Amino acid sequence: MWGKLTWDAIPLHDPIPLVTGIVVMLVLAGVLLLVTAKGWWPVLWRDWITSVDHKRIGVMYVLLALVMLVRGFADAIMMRGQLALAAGHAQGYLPPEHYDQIFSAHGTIMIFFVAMTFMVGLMNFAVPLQIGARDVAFPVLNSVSFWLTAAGVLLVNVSLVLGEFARTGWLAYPPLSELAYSPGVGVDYYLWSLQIAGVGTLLSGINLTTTILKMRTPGMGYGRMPIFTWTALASNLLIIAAFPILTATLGMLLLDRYLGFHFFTNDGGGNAMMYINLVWAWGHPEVYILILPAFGVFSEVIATFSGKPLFGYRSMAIATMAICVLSFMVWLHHFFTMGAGADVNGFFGVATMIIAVPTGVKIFNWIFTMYGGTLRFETPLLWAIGFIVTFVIGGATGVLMAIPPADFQLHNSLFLVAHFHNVVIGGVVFGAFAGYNYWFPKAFGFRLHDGLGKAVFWCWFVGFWLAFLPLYVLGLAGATRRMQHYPDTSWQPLMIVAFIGALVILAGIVLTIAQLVVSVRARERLRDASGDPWDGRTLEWATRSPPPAWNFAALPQVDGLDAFWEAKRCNGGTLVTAQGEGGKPIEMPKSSALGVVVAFFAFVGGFALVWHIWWLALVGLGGVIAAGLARAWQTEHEFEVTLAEIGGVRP
Amino acid sequence: MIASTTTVAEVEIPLPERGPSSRRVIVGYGFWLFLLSDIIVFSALFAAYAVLSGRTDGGPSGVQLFHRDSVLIETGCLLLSSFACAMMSLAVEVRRAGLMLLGAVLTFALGAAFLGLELTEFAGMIAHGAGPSRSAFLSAFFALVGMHGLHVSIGLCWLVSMVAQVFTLGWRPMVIDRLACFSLFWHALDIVWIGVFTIVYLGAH
Amino acid sequence: MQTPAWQQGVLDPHGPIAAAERTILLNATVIMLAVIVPVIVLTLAFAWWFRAGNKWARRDPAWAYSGPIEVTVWAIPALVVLFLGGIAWIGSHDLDPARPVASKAPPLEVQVVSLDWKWLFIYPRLGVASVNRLVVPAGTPLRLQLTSASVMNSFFVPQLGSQIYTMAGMTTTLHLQADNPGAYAGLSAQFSGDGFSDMRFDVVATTPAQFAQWLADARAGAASLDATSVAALAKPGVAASAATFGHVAPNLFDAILAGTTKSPVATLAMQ
Amino acid sequence: MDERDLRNRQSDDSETPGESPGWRSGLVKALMGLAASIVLTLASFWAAGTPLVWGPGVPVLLAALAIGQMGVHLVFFLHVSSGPEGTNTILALAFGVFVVALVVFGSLIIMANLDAGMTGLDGLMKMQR
Ligand code: HEO
Ligand code: HEM
Ligand SMILES: [Cu+2]
Repeated sequence: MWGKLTWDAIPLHDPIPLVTGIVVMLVLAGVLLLVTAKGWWPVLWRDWITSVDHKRIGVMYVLLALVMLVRGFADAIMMRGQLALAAGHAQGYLPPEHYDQIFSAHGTIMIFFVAMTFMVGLMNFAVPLQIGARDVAFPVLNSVSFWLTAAGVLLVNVSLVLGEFARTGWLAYPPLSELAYSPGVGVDYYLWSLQIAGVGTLLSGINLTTTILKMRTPGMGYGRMPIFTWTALASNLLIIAAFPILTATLGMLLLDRYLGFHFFTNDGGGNAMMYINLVWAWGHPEVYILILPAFGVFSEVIATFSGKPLFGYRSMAIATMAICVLSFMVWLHHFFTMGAGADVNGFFGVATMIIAVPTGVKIFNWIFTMYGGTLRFETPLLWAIGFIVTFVIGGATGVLMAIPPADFQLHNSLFLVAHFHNVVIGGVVFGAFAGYNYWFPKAFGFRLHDGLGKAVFWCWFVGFWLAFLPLYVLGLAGATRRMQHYPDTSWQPLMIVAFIGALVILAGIVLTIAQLVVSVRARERLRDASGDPWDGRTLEWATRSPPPAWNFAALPQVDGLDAFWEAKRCNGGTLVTAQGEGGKPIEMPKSSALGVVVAFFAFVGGFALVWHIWWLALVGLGGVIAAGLARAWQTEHEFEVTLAEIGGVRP
Repeated sequence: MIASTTTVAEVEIPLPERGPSSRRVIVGYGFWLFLLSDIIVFSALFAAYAVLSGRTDGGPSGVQLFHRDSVLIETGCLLLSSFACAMMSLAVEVRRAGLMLLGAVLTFALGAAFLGLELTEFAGMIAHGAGPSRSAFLSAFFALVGMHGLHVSIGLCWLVSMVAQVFTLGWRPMVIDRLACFSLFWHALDIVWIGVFTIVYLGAH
Repeated sequence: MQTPAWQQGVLDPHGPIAAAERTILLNATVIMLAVIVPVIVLTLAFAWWFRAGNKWARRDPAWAYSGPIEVTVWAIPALVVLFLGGIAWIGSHDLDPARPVASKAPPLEVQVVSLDWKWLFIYPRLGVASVNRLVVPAGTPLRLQLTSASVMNSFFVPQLGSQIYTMAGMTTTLHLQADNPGAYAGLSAQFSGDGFSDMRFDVVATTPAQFAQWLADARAGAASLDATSVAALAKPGVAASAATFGHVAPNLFDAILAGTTKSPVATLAMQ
Repeated sequence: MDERDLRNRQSDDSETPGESPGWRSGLVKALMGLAASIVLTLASFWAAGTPLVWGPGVPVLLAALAIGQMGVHLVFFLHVSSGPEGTNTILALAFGVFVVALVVFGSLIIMANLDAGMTGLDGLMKMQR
């Protein structure tokens, strides 16, 4: 009846997951109680859960990412604590079977549910506004995407209290991840949660790409698209091209595990190298899916806070698309040490480095954007400058490892760990925070507290260097990744420094929450009535804050780059209305419960499959199909916003 | 506050600057992107098949297992089904429900025939101990060909639902858009099948 | 007693491969720093100078394009990459793990098997084997053939140079050499399960005389290695201490290679 | 959703129901597509078994026929055209083909290269024979 699920699945004997699980459940229960007590359910259901408004969905993505950042960071600091202790004969406080789950969960959560989710959230929020669209191309699908991501998140977190998570690292290399070596449910949690969330990501990539290519406001040719939109286009194209590879690869591993196939097993002629090859054919583009939108955020932020147009716009767009294409031609650099011949290693090494050229161009163009500008050191700009300083070093260590003979020494070392945190924190997380502080006033009509915002930045900046500079040294000393303990006590001082760095980052995370709470309380003081708090350049700043559901009462006619900026200089900030626009009611998509219902059944199905509860899996599948059919026969998808509601042409 | 509009004659505006596309174009394009992503799923399976096709682990190889004649018939079914589907689309264009139904029935029957043949082939192989867990080659074979078959089955269910929609909801733009997507989907499956019969069946050695 | 972390491992090579790799590492670092440091300085300098409060800064708020600068910013990274790319290409060939170390002495052949979670070293021509300790004569090139009897691992001795994966049913090849007598820490660099952190071994480089002595001692010992003892060794677990086998069944490596593709050793041992 | 206020600035491609200017040409197009693909399919099956084509050339011929037939399907059934509205469609298609080619051929090259560097079980068998 309940498959492999028994009472033993609850970790009664393991205090750490048990206590964590209980605390998480108490917090959840508290939140639910609060919502019930305050009578917020109707509002929550109507305005958020079933909302198909891209801005609200964007906000929910970002919120989800922030919550998961806390979870991922909890894992991180536990690892740092373990490694600060476990030197010489000491074993630390986390036995291998826990430690192995923690780094696997940390990597998986940070990449898929923090970095990815954050970036998708920012793109969802800002892209339609930037291109003067009323919503994304497929608003209901957008809600489905979001809720599927949330279902994946839920599944990962359920593994905390029921069963275990994968102990295989964030990419679950076989044969370790095969049934023969990982017979538990951990890998299955990993696989199903990524499959479910992956479908959501893919749909969202299709949605945003269509939006950008087909729904720009009149006059916005490609040469007039804001650069963030360009990077979003590149990133979403990469999603469309790369995520199917992941889906297929994980699918093959699932077939191996569930139906006895032999894709990657040791026996039966399977070939584990093929998994590694395929997973990186997705994995490398993935890191550019993450970094490109961050580059876009920095481009907007640096231009805005320098009071100048972006330097070298065309170069920037070209460099973005070049990275998009090149990122598909380098994936072998993740397995130089698997035994490929010199020609193949050499080719992929050189191809990898070529990416440094367009990236370098971007860095230089940001620097020249600042040149001659008037820099206002608001929080977002601080993140941007911190990013340049940090990221160039992470990029350079990446180039270093792109030299195959150097990588023969550095592969899988803590040097590698330092490299990717250097780009992923210094690039993606910094970009996420810059975008969060930059667009927050647009989303809510008031700014985030600036002083606390800056404090958050300094904690992350200092904390990052403390936590990861030592890892470069340790990596050169011969320390590998994924060690639960190490014999060499001379490494311990540096490990302790890294732990202190993590504590500083912890302060940053606490301050992030404080910033949010303080800002919400002081919202009247921080209120921005203009809709344009930073003296922005792009269209999102032309509408009011928070924007109405329809974004623009009348779509603007654009006739150049930075149309709003031009309008402010020549026209008092009034955009030219496109022909035939304004003075008409607007059709907007109705809210829909499809997303949350589909995701609920997907979660049920995923959970059932993890535990081999076949009937429940059928319920999940049936639920998804039924929800889809119900939607197919629904005919009233739109409602009309009357002129009175719109209230004039000015948004 | 309201600025007046100044627009040049429509014809002179380059396409990318003409503003949002019509609903139909948007839906079609979105679905086109979905198909591309689906084909990339197949490309990973093709890659796996190409790499693993020699790894028979002492079990049977492709030449021993495949029957070209039945593959030719399967291909014929699929091609004719594609043609029937094109006819159905034409019927939709002129809004003739009866013709559309005829096209749909033919499309369905031919698709089902294809599926039946394929399942017979699978059953035969499994009965002879050549199931997917026999070797990496067979794993890759069943995954690739089975994935295509799964798509065909989904297409068949979708087709039934589309016929039902036409007859209950009528020719709404929403239904017509979906029919257009269905036909794109059905034809795209043919393209995948061309890859399958060329690489898997004809390429077996 | 202990050397600080920044003087160990990769930065303290004891073989030609590791030495060459360190040189490449340092060269590339310096070249890149020559670009990166100015970039950082420029960023901070511009940010500081053009701050809103600076009365002396000359503003040019419309300046958004300059042909010569565009060319320069594409050219600088391109030139650096041209140079580094050359290093990468030549280095991949010269330091290809499959390429023998240039030497007059014939290489010592060792077959390496990663087990859960220990290392087995078989000396096929000498008929001895050892666990978690690889004894080699200093100055003699090594020709390692590697495989795994279970999951993937990566054979890595930082002070000697390149690492390479070990994978079941396949063999990879790696050529290394220790220049001086001494003990060098070796480990697995590819996560392989719960006992991974203890999957460490020592490479002991000896003088020729010491090596001959070690060989004689080993052969004098009673321990012998055959399919049964390998199966026992392959049971998941961490080795208590290094061990030596004076007698090795012929073609054992090939048997392990063939055996893992039939039924993974660890599957049997799992129950 | 359908009557949504998205102004049809682009060439409107929805016909008025009832009229059928495209019917005839549509039928002709589909028939042409069917004929071409039947011919190409038969050619493929023939090529795979014929002694007339030089053995090593057969895979190349098969590949050419398959690519040709995919083209036929794209043009005659999926109606991919080079018209202005088709630009994005073609670009997306090109990107897709690029990725598919990279995944398939990249994997093949990489895996062949890895196998070449290894004495796998197959190599071992060969050596022993
Ligand atoms: C957002 C994430 C992100 C980004 C942007 C990058 C960017 C780069 N990465 Fe990194 N990476 C990322 C995330 C990861 N990388 C990894 C692993 C990894 C490996 C494999 C190492 C190994 O496993 O042994 C290599 C070779 C690289 C190389 C590079 C290069 C060359 C870049 C380039 O794009 C950097 C370009 C930027 C530069 C160079 C700085 C600016 C340029 C200037 C100023 C111009 C002048 C400079 C030069 C010409 C040098 N990466 C892994 C490991 C996964 C795992 O194993 O678990 C992750 C997660
Ligand atoms: C917030 C501060 C962070 C800290 C202190 C931190 C710390 C760590 C530590 C200690 C490890 C294990 C290293 C090892 O194998 O020895 C690790 C692994 C990893 N981290 Fe982080 N991390 C942080 C943020 C992030 C972020 C933001 C991301 C991605 C967006 C990320 C992605 C990863 C990945 C992918 C791994 C590899 C997991 C694996 O080995 O399977 N980390 N991190
Ligand atoms: Cu990469």
